[in-house]
Amino acid sequence: MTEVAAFRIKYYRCLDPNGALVGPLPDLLEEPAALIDLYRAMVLTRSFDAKAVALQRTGRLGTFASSLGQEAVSVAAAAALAGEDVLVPSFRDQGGQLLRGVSMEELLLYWGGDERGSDFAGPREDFPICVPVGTHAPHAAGVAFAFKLRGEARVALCLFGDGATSRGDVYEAMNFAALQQLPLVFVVNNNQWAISVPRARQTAAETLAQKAVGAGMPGCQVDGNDAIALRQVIGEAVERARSGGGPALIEALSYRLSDHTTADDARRYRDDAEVTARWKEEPIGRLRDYLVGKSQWTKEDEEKLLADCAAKVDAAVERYLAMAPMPPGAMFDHLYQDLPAALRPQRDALEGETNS
Amino acid sequence: MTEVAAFRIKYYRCLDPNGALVGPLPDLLEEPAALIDLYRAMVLTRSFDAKAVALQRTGRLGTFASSLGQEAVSVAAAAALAGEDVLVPSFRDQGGQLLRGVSMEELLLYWGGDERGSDFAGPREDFPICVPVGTHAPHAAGVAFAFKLRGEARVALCLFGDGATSRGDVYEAMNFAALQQLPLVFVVNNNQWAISVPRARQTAAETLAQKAVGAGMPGCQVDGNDAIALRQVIGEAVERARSGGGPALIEALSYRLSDHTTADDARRYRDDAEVTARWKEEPIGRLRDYLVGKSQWTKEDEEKLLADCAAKVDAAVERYLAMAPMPPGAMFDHLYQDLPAALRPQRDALEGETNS
Amino acid sequence: MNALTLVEAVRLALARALADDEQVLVLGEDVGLDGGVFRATEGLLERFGKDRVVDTPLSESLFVGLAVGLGAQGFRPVVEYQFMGFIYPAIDQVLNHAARLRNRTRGRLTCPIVVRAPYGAGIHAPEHHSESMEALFAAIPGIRVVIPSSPAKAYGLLLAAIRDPDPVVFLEPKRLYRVAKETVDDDGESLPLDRCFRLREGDDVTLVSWGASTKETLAAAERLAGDGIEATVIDVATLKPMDMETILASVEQTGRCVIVHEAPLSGGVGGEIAAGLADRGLVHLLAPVRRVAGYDTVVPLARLEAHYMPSEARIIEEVRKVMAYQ
Amino acid sequence: MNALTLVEAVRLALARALADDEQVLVLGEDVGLDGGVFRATEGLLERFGKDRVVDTPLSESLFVGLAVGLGAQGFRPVVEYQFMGFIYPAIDQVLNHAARLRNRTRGRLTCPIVVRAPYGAGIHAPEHHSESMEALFAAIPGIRVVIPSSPAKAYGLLLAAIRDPDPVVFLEPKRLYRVAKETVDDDGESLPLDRCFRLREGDDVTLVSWGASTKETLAAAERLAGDGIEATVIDVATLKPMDMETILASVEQTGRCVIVHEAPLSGGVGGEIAAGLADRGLVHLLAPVRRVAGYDTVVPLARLEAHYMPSEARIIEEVRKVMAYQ
Ligand SMILES: Cc1ncc(C[n+]2csc(CCOP(=O)(O)OP(=O)(O)O)c2C)c(N)n1
Ligand SMILES: Cc1ncc(C[n+]2csc(CCOP(=O)(O)OP(=O)(O)O)c2C)c(N)n1
Ligand SMILES: [Mg+2]
Ligand SMILES: [Mg+2]
Repeated sequence: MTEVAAFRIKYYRCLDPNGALVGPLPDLLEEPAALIDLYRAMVLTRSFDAKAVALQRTGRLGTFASSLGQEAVSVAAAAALAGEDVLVPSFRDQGGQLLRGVSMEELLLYWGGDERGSDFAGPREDFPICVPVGTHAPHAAGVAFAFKLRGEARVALCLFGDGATSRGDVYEAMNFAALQQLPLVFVVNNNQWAISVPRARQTAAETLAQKAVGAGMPGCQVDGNDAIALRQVIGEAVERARSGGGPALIEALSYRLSDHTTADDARRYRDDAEVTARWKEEPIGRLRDYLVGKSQWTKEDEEKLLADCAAKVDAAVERYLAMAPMPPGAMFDHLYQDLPAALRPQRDALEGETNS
Repeated sequence: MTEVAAFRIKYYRCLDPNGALVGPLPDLLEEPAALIDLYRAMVLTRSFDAKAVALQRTGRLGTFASSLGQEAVSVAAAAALAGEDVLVPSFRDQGGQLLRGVSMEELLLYWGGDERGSDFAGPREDFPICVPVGTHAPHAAGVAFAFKLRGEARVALCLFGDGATSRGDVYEAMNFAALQQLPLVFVVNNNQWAISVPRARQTAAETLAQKAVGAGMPGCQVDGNDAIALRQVIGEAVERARSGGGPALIEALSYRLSDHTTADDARRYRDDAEVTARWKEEPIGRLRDYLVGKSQWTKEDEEKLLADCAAKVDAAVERYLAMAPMPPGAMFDHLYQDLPAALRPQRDALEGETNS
Repeated sequence: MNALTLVEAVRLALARALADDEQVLVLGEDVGLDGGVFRATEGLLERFGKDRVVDTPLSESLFVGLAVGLGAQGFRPVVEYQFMGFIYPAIDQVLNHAARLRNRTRGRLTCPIVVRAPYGAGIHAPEHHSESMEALFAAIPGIRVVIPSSPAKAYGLLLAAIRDPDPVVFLEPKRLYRVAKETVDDDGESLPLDRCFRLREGDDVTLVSWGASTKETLAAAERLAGDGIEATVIDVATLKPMDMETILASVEQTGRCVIVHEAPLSGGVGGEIAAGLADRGLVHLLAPVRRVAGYDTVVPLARLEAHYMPSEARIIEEVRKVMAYQ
Repeated sequence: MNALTLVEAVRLALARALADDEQVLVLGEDVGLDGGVFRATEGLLERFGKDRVVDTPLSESLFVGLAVGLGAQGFRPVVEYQFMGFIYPAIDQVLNHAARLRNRTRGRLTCPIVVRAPYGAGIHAPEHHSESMEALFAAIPGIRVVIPSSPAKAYGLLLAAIRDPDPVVFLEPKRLYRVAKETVDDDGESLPLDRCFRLREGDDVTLVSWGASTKETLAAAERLAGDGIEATVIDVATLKPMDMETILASVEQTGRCVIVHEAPLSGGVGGEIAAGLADRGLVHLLAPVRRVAGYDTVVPLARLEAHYMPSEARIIEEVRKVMAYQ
């Protein structure tokens, strides 16, 4: 009996739940502006989420998935990317999408039931929101494969949840990415729940990071409420991938403070007490405590930021609500590059009907 | 940065390629009869394979997948099972199937294109051969789940190849098995090739055993040319599973000495020299060397065994060749329990046509 | 006797089947404590325990294969896919295994499983939550495909599906889950899996539909009756194998047929019905067989979905066209 | 000019596309050194290198999704599934992503991919190697489904599929891979993806088929001609979107139609064609539209498969029935 392979899963954290620094200090701390950018992006995300939920409650938006409490994961992931990189998000990554330049109006259009919401004016190559869980992991592998084949120093980053790690296609994408040493970073936002299924009943694996072991790539855990650690660890993985070092899987340990979506009532399956306890770990207060402690952030800064965010969100909502739906015939517009002759009578019938 | 989990992959071997014992001696050695049974089963398998290939070459059998060089894996796996356990085989597990009581005639019927070949008279609950790679892993999980739900001390054993470990459904089945702590043992016959794709281009994972880490179950490697080690390690996993210890993944390191199937010509993609070298490790000669060395096997035993095997195989071939095809209408016989009225005209038309 | 919604009737049938037969299991994402995202399994975990009502990981390629193994061992698993949009990874196991196991083992192993999923548009759901792809299953030999159109039918057909010895894909019109109540007697009586239902009788034209579209079809029929056009409305209900005889018998009387389904026109199950008419019904046809269906497009997101689904107005228009033939 | 088999024509088209456009990639199991199990990619690795001709792991759920990512980045991946029996895990990505990407991003991201697979029975292959399930794809809006019936059509249609800006499922009749040679000029000319081919002209009856079944259909037509029955034979070739006009035009002349396909009858693409005739062709029909198809069974293993496939004799019998109507 000999040992032929051994694997270790490490866990990273920089800020404890009180915003105090722990462990070795990451390079990132030398860039206070970067930290403040992270902070601003998280706060904007939370404002946006709150407004979106309110819009849904009042019948002005469809089902919406808030990222409450998980803002750090998506924001830090996006912050680790260069503009020419490609983000392949899940359905709970408005934080990262906003940072990448997707507009709030676009996000609202999408969740409001309008395809134009995925025609991002900003990051033209980013993938749209992916609803069928995990099915975007193969896309991310394809994008990263394109970068590799063209010899471009670009990286794809794919975000998904703890539930997605049980999907076979996610495994297949990770396995292929490792095999081809693709410039691709997988970040799993382990918010502890997949609708009503808790992390412990998703897999017997001690960590989700070790899914990487089966796929043949490095994997690690990060405190998902610690924007600094996330930004640091994801950033290192992104730059390693960019320079040919291959893919990695990063498990961010966060918590879903909200219902799964506006269509969900989490009290059916989880204790409020659990949620209350987790509020103490949430990422925004934590980073603020750190910044305030370092005198990099003041009460006035905070007030101004909140006012700014509210104004931005409100303006976006106004534009969204003012936007008329597309004409019904638009459902034929981008079905194919050129609508095949066989389909024209259908479009004509629809247009005839809706014009009359 | 802390370490939160660590995993080790071990490798087991009892017999070296010359049939000499290495390492700690397994309990199994105390049962010479069991070793001789393993030996006989492997030799029978090889005789059967050789005949099946010959039948195919002369147009009397369809495409066939020989298990040449991998007899130990399938045979040892089946030998580790009790009669009431369930084998869920791949398409290269005639060795194990024969040991379980599937008849050679049934196997020939199957590969000769006759559904009756999967109506095993012997192991009635065993699954039939599975051609779509890896798609039987979920079935094995279902069977094992049934055992668990009924509180039965039975085990399911699922065999597949190195290529199958890249399938998402295999991963999903392993993940579920670990989550539910099912009485299920997965044995991967890593014969180093998936048609033309070598092991190294199937996954970047250092071992296939570590696929277990991602799924949350124990995994280890065994010398797949060492029937003793295989029987021992698989047997331990089976008994652990039987007593509620949950599933395991065992990677058997073997080598495909034949073409992929009779439809394949391996010289298109691999060197004969590699194959020649691997012949030195094959499992039958190795176990024979051991048994002969221990005076548990003689030249006369060998001659008698070969003659026996040839006689059995020939008799089965004769019965197979004498068996008339089913009438065409048989394609409707077991489509549903009772043929729905809507389909009766089709069956009648077929029967009318073929009777006329 | 009880006035129930369709989703409540589904739940009642599941409870009944679980109570009657200990081989019945319910599996799927969030079917336990949460009771399913539509509450179709609400209370079942509490009543039958976690060995009978099993929350699964998020592994859609697995479930049907798992059910195949359970089914071969004598269980009768009822697997829920949360939405039809997530069922496609199951097609491999449905087609390659569930549909074939009995046949390929000559009856040695069987596959008494049910695969449930809500389908269809009209509830302002997110992307990928609104498709009607029953045609994918109706093309697979060896299975049954069933779609109920009312609470009582949901109850009786689901019981039948669970008791059936072969695999059944059971698709539920989620748009109808809560729109109306109907008296459903929990008498354990199943409905036949090989017969259409005649929802309305009329001599002038035969309207054929199933699932959610029966609603607009019936409404159209009522409206047309106001103009003196009396329609027979047939709910196909069991799309595979299909009871073409009932449809043919009706068209033999009326000579006219309009088929209504929410799935895209091309490749939809309506084509199979029209083909049956073009063959065995041809001599009776007085007018072209028309189909009112979803367009051959991606189902648009919520803002436009109402324009996608066959409307009462479109049905009426087609019926009028068909009536114009002499 | 060159006399090639169908599989050689596929290879020629792939080589041409790889040479003409550096965005074209070939991916799949064993497509490299082995040249594919049917040798459709033989020599391509040597000629174009391992960045253009990529052996994949055994991950059928992955390939189309991978192609979606590559396609969004401007590549034109051509993915091979080794047999149609192993393509079903791809339906999720075809339907949920490939078919929708352009639409859902309003043209921002596109999906110029081709998914190839050999299909059909008749080569005495193992279990799961003989199905004809084109109907599964023909039901999906937003894609094209193409099936060639000869070497020259394989060449021209595959080139067209690769150049097409949208996803194409390209199914190859493996029974015809090597049965006959045809002159194929490597001129880089593609064939239209929206038109049927008329393989034979005749005034008495229209026979509609595609893929492998065109062989028996043409043979039946020749035999019938001996008895004075002249058939037009139409090769549908592009099953989605389908050129119904050519079929209608022919049936307008002949008044009679028999559809021939190897796929199971119920839910097969023949239903869609017959439905088109029951609607827009009704006034011209002189006889019922008959379908000669595979049975609604699992394709039997090799010993009985010949009884499953539509035979020349069955086609002739149906044509005679159809001709008997006045
Ligand atoms: C393939 C698929 N199955 C089921 C669903 C329904 N569903 C939406 S989100 C979700 C849970 C996802 O959990 P996780 O991956 O942890 O992401 P989270 O919602 O926690 O962000 C489920 C089951 C879906 N969208 N896609
Ligand atoms: C899902 C699926 N894809 C492709 C094939 C074609 N095929 C048959 S065997 C094989 C390779 C299997 O390799 P491995 O799992 O290592 O088993 P081995 O043949 O080496 O025993 C392939 C690709 C198949 N049968 N099933
Ligand atoms: Mg989660
Ligand atoms: Mg192998």
